[in-house]
Amino acid sequence: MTEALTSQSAKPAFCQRFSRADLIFAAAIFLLVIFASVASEAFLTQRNIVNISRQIVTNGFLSLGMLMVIRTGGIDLSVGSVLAFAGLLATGLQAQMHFSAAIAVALAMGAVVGGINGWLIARFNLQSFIVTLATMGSLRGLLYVYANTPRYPVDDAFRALLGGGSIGPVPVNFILFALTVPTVWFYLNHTVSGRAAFALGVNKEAVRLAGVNVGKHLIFAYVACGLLAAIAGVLLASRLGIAQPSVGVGYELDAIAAVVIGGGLLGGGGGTAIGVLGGVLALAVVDNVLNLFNVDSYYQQLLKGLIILVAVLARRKRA
Amino acid sequence: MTEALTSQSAKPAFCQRFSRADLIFAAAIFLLVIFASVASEAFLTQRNIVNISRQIVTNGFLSLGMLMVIRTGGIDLSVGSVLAFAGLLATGLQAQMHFSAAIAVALAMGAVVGGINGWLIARFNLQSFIVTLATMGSLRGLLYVYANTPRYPVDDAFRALLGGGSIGPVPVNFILFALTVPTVWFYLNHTVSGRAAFALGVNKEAVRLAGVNVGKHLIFAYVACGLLAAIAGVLLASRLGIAQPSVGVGYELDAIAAVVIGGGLLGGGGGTAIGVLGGVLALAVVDNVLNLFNVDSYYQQLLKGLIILVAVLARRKRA
Amino acid sequence: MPHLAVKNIAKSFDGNPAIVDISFAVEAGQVLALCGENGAGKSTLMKILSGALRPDSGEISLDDKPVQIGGPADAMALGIRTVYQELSLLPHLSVAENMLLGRMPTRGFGVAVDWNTANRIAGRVLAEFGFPGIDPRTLVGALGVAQQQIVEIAKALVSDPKILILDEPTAVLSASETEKLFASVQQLAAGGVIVLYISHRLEEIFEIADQVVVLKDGQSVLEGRIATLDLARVIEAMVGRPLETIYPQRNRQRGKVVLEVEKLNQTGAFVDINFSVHAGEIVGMFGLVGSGRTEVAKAIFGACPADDGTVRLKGVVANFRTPALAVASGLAMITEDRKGDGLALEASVLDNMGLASFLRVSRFGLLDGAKRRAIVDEKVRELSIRPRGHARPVRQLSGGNQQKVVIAKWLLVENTELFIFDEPTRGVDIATKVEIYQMIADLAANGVAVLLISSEMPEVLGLSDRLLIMREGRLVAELMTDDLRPEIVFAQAAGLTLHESSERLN
Amino acid sequence: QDSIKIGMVNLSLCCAYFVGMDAAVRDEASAYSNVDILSTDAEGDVAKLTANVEDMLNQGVEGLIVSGAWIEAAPAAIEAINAAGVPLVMVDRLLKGGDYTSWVGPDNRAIGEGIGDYIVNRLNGAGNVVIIRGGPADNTIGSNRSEGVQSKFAGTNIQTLVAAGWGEWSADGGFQQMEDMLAKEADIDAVFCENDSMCLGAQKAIADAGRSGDIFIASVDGEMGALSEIMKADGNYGATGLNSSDQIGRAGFHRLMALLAGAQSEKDTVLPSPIITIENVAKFYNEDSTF
Ligand SMILES: Nc1ncnc2c1ncn2[C@@H]1O[C@H](COP(=O)(O)OP(=O)(O)OP(=O)(O)O)[C@@H](O)[C@H]1O
Ligand SMILES: Nc1ncnc2c1ncn2[C@@H]1O[C@H](COP(=O)(O)OP(=O)(O)OP(=O)(O)O)[C@@H](O)[C@H]1O
Ligand SMILES: [Mg+2]
Ligand SMILES: [Mg+2]
Repeated sequence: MTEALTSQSAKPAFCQRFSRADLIFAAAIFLLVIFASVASEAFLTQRNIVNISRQIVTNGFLSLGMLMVIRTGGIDLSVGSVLAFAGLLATGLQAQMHFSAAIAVALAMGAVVGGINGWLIARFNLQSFIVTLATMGSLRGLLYVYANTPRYPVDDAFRALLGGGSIGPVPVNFILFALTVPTVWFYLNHTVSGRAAFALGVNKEAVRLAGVNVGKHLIFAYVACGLLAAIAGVLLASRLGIAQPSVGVGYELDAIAAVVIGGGLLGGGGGTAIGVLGGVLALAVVDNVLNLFNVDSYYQQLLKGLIILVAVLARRKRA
Repeated sequence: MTEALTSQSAKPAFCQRFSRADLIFAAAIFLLVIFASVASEAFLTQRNIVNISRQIVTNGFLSLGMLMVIRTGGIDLSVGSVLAFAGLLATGLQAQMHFSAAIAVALAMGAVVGGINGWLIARFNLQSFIVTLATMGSLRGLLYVYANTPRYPVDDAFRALLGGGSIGPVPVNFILFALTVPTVWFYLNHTVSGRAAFALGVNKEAVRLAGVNVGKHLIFAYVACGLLAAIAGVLLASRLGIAQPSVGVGYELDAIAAVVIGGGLLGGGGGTAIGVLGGVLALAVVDNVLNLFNVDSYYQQLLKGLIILVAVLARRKRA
Repeated sequence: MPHLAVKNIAKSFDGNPAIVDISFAVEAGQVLALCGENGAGKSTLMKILSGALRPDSGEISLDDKPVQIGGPADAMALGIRTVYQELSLLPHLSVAENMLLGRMPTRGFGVAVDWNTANRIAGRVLAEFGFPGIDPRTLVGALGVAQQQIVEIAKALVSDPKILILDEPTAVLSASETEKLFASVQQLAAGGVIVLYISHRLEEIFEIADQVVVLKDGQSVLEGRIATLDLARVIEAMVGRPLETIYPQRNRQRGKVVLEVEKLNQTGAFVDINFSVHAGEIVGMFGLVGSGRTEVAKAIFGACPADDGTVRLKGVVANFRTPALAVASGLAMITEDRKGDGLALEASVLDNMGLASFLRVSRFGLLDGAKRRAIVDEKVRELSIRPRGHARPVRQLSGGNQQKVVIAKWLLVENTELFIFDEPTRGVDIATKVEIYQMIADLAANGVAVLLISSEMPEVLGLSDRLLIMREGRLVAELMTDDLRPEIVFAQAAGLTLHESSERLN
Repeated sequence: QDSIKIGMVNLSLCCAYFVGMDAAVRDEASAYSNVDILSTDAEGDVAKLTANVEDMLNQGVEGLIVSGAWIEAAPAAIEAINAAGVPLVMVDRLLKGGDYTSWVGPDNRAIGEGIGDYIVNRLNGAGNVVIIRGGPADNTIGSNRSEGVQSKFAGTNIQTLVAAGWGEWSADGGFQQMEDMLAKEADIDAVFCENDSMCLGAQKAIADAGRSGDIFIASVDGEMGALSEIMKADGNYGATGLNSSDQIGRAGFHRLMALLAGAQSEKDTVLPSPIITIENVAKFYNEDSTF
């Protein structure tokens, strides 16, 4: 359990002691970057770096939420639907209310959906995979009932502020993500709830016997995951200046991939915020590089699969 | 652990003693059927029943394979890609060879992909979710490289025999499925490999220390899953009279849903062939009924999600 | 002054009664010992007191006030602390975090965990308990089971308990740790704490208990002050008949050498191990827990192969890389950690018992289900595994009965040449121990070579022909067991001179 | 009075374009009191589409309208319809693999050529044009459009730069592809997307890169978002080739009704696809259109 062990020093710190796997992994990303910047002069340009930073945001937020759920030993397949619905609400409702209010509604929706997932899983002791699979489907249907055609933001400030805006060269939405990483890290490693959630991911019964309210912490993880997915949805919609009901299908898989590549263990027992950051970064850079090198899109799919494999092989746990 | 108990009856027999959950579940399907046949005269017509039987086949084969993998505590996301590739090979190769040979190639491909999945998971002790996620992507890319436009069967016998053909009123492909269920059931309950695979799904180390060759049985499960997915792909192509590279996306989720609804436990420890049959049947009947009542498609999605939830709630394990 | 009374408690699991009707009362500062056969209902009763289970009927009163214990949290609030029979630690968390789970010290509006305080508290408790060696920052997963058990106990001592429940705490401990445990138990009792103590090592009970309750089939069949009872009485109450001899008579004929181990090394576990075991011989292996016996056994068995050195089986080199190979050439190993690598808890008794003996009941990979069930049922009877039947998941069996399943799994394997027992009677009741000893003796009598690893001195002395003693990963002595004094053995194991060790023993 | 059941078979209702077509059919039908529309959504899956057709025939529909969206053929479905002997009108997409009664739809290559002309004129025959492709799924619609466009570049000094990845027909796909193109290519003068959604995304990427001034956009479909952008006097959304799912849907429905009434009709009907620019956009802009 290399990950499980090292992802977990007794006194977690933002830069925890890293495992061999983590180092290999970091090195691999580093090499990729070096290689890319040598091979394509377009890569290390400010423009491209800004692009990558912006492209990270969506999967970044989803992955952080996914991490919180995966650390409880669960999984959340409904994030893609939440993201789409949140985008529709945040843009669609602008006709009726100020966009900040619309955003609030969207985020609330995300939290509620997460709450429902968590409650069903905790209260009835159901398998998260199937519960969130169900909510993923239902919510997708529901959001189409709400809006089966795109919605466009009415208020220009909405785009200017979140999606388009940037402080200096740094995009606002990336800054928001950059701030969320340490927040999640702090929750996971330094709060009672975060630790309890991590503990119950491996042995729920043991945590219950310690007199801990398992349900509370479990549900919180799903609420946070839903909320983060909703944020991702709002930011995406404002970045694109359009909210499409069909968006977000399959995003959950990218998020899970990012978490696992970053050292997360499905079924609980591992995964760190910083690892997820690495996973998200790796996936985004790979996408970007493949595009910059004009790799045919079919081969892109093929390669991406292989790269994921190599990544998990590099950080595999010794049997 | 209701499921674990019944998946495990003292004397495994094709009709094992059922748990309360199984009975509730069976009753629910039965009621649905009664209700449907009363509410829509179209439902109990021979034609409709033939349709349903045909509509079951694809998810049926996929779910049986998925069951074998899930019982080892794993999951296989690559079945959709295997299905698509198998269809393309079985139809595309007919130009060069007799269709039976083409089918053989397709099935071999399925087995090989399964073998690779299993080998990676067993040999390097990787998480099945991420490994099969990677092969799912790579294979999808690969099959597009092989054929990015649809392939049509050359040999009419191919369709007449498998897809179109029927013995009496019963479609051939359904008969094939109907024969596969007891075969899988027999493997799971009455072979060394089947029992060993089940045990290692619960505690791999214990099985290893009992002197069992864990890798062998683990890999076998994935090979079988790949093979069954390939069979599903061939049958689907011959039924549709076309093999499309885009087919099968998301099928893995339907298969997993069927297994879980049928009492399977992700992470190992439960699931029976007959339960899967029930799960597949339930999903197909629901689809069919919703169509017969021409429920608006978005509401269909919404309802299907809720129905999955109700199904798992009905057979939940007491905490 | 707390006073615990339990009246007419009953509990059954889907129809099968585990506890029929139990009542007892304990005064402050008393140590109450619960004895009983495997499956008698001891753990269930304790789980009811700790809130892990709810009784079907009956009432619990503390200080003459009836209390409702709806869940673990309620029990905690009442000052009830429990050490469960099965380890309930989280391997991926640090020792400190495990000990303080649920009551982590915090700062910053009770949000942020105060790691320093946490580690300090844990360190203090461990030190007071007599184990300053265990660093509160290490991950529990990196500890051996023995140290894990220490942590498990220390966990219960963190916030000083009013009632302390110990369910077979010494099963994985050796003499020295047990002493320390008893010391703190007596100290707590002196401080007015009620201690409920479960153990199958009856000598322990007579050492620290004030009061005894003997359970049989979920009912209390004997109650009384320890002073008024003797071992025979308790055993008879438990088993229903007197036990004449504990250790079987052995007709020893030493056959050809079966196992030869030469210069076996494994970094971090053991160095330069040399010994041999002959057919028909029982070789005991004693040592303090953590001395590396399990690692040696696992290396021979191919579970975690040694770095260098040779193992010979009947003269042929046999450095197995996998257990499969070992089993194929006639080895069997009853592993020490039944939950971790001995059993598939969710799987049925049938699946677990039949796991090693597929060859007997299959042809071309096809199982003969009837035969498989037949041989399993036979062993269930032989070992009086309760409840009868092979369908239920092993998880639902009592600890001792689970241990019997592990043993049965290997007894079902045919023509085995070398049997390795690693702590075979852990958590097994006295009557069954006798049966198991008999079986081990029979195996030897039938020309099987037996390597018996045990932390129970009387066991190794009573059964083995030769005794190997390990200390800190080395074989420090090889003794013949005829008229061997425990002091000598212990001295060797602990690396003390005879004089001081005999002090520490009494 | 007996009602007439008509089946509207959609491969997918994922996106505004197809939703619009489905809505148009229902809308036209609503004028006839005894016409029931049964509409299905196969969520992009041919197998499910076939099952849906089977279920509909089973309910005794008297005619079927099939919107095959991005798939090439559905032999089993079409054969089932033929076997049942009910008239089949295909809209937008002409599916291979079986006989059909009539088809109403656009000529995607022609639309492409129209856009191609527009781009050539606006660039005076010289410059670099980025092309963003939709997706792999049997993408002949898209490739027809792109080929149409590129056919007009022959013999000019216009270079085409095809984005490596797929735009997935969606705004976010278009956005990312455009971002990477902007990073990769120094001088870009125009962008063509195989549908509007992708260009709506690409447009934002261009804006974020501060290049709105020197890159203009052209695409195909004519959805609301695109039209309102084209309307902007200072906008850089140049043109879109109208491919009105609304028209197609209505025409398809009436074709089927006529056939049911026994009328004889031409087998294939290509709908005109004007190029919409700021000059004529007012004519096509319609506040309350679903698409
Ligand atoms: N979760 C459960 N489900 C069903 N039966 C159970 C469960 N837990 C315990 N039992 C049954 O209750 C009875 C008492 O079990 P318990 O664990 O109390 O025995 P015990 O006295 O602790 O035995 P041991 O000395 O082996 O620990 C046993 O027959 C056991 O099979
Ligand atoms: N540092 C460790 N890390 C991981 N596992 C360990 C460690 N120490 C011991 N174990 C395992 O825990 C189990 C029990 O350990 P224990 O404390 O009994 O030491 P041991 O090796 O069993 O020594 P002995 O057999 O002499 O008691 C064994 O399976 C052993 O391999
Ligand atoms: Mg017990
Ligand atoms: Mg040991």
